[in-house]
Amino acid sequence: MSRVSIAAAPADTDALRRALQRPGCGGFCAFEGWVRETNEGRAVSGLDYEAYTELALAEGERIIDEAIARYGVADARCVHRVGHLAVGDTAVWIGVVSPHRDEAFRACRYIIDQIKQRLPIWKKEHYLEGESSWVACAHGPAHEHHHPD
Amino acid sequence: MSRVSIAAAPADTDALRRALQRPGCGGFCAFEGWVRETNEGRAVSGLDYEAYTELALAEGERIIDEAIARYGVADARCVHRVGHLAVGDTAVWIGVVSPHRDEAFRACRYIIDQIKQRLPIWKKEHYLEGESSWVACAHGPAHEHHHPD
Amino acid sequence: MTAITVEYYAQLREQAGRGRENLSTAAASLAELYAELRQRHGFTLDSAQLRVAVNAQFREWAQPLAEGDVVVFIPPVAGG
Amino acid sequence: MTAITVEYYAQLREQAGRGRENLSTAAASLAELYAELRQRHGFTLDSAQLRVAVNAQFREWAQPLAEGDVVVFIPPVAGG
Repeated sequence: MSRVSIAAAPADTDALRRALQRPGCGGFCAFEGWVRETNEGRAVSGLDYEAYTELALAEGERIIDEAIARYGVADARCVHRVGHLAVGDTAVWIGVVSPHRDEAFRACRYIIDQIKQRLPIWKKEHYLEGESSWVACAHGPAHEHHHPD
Repeated sequence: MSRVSIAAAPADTDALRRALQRPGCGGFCAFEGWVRETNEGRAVSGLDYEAYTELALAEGERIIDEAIARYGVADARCVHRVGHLAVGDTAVWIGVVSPHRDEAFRACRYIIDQIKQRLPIWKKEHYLEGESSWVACAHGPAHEHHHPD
Repeated sequence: MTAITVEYYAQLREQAGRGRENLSTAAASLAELYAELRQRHGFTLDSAQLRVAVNAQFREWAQPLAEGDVVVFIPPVAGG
Repeated sequence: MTAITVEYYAQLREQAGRGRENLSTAAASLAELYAELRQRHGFTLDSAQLRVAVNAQFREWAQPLAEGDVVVFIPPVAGG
């Protein structure tokens, strides 16, 4: 239960990447989600992430188990930030290692897609005009037809 | 003509990643190819990469142009090592940024696939038994039906 | 009456004005519990927009409450 | 006769015993040039396994040679 973490400070992603290295693995795929300066046309000054940590960790571990079972990758790690983030900050980091590259790409994509749909993490965006609002990106099986972004 | 480099020493990939950051981009996808300890059942002790640098750089720039045109990503960078590499060393690093994640994944995958097929770079593997041999992974249009790995 | 704990996140936390409360309820199911708390706190989200977890496991709305349960109503998520 | 430069990489470099040579050739095309050099150096690769570049651009085998061309025969690649 330590492949997923919910972090209040920037993660040492290079250490995470090194922890994934193993001699039989030739392919490493990483994805990072960065805070964008606009969302749906509104200028964003920053945002706050809030997590239900215990369930987010358990659900994240399940997602990684699923990715390993589906794609046969060797291992994966994920870190999601909580607290206040500025434009350009890394909100989520995912790394996947595999003997071959095809599986690494597919598993990494699967993990970020599932994280966005299933992890109990919420985002409150702060806008340059001064307002702020909770953003709903997705919500599990009942709302699966969201546009992936 | 500086998005691609052919490097005789390990690259500062964190600097490359930072160079790709821009406020409008929320998705970053990276791929790394690491030297594996076995290839087709033979134990590998290390390998040497050799490049026709001038053409490799030009072809790499063309591949990045194609990826940007096809997938609408914002930018990409690629570094390929030459010289002697040991098991676990990073042979190639690719980073792609995009406003949204779908395009970042697709463009990153396109770039590594095309690099493997088109860049004039050769690999001589050294085996634990003491032999060594030039490895042919792919060769352009006439050999396009290779198995992606 | 069943003694339980409810934790609130995101807009539910803001609307409830707290992150957590201990309470005794006569609600027969998680659905009834949410209806009761929605009335008390004025939650704007309908239960159809939420998921619900008990003791850190996603559960069905029809599930009855047990003494000591920690219940979390989960607004639409937005990780990544 | 056309004065050109040929660069060798990978197994062609090893089989030629050099990375580069200047030479004058009567070859009318890149294909003829490779046939001439294959005979001289005993290259094991058939031209069907190679690509060819002139002055750092991929070219067709039928292309004629021009004075000062830098020609590179490209064995099957294996980057990544």
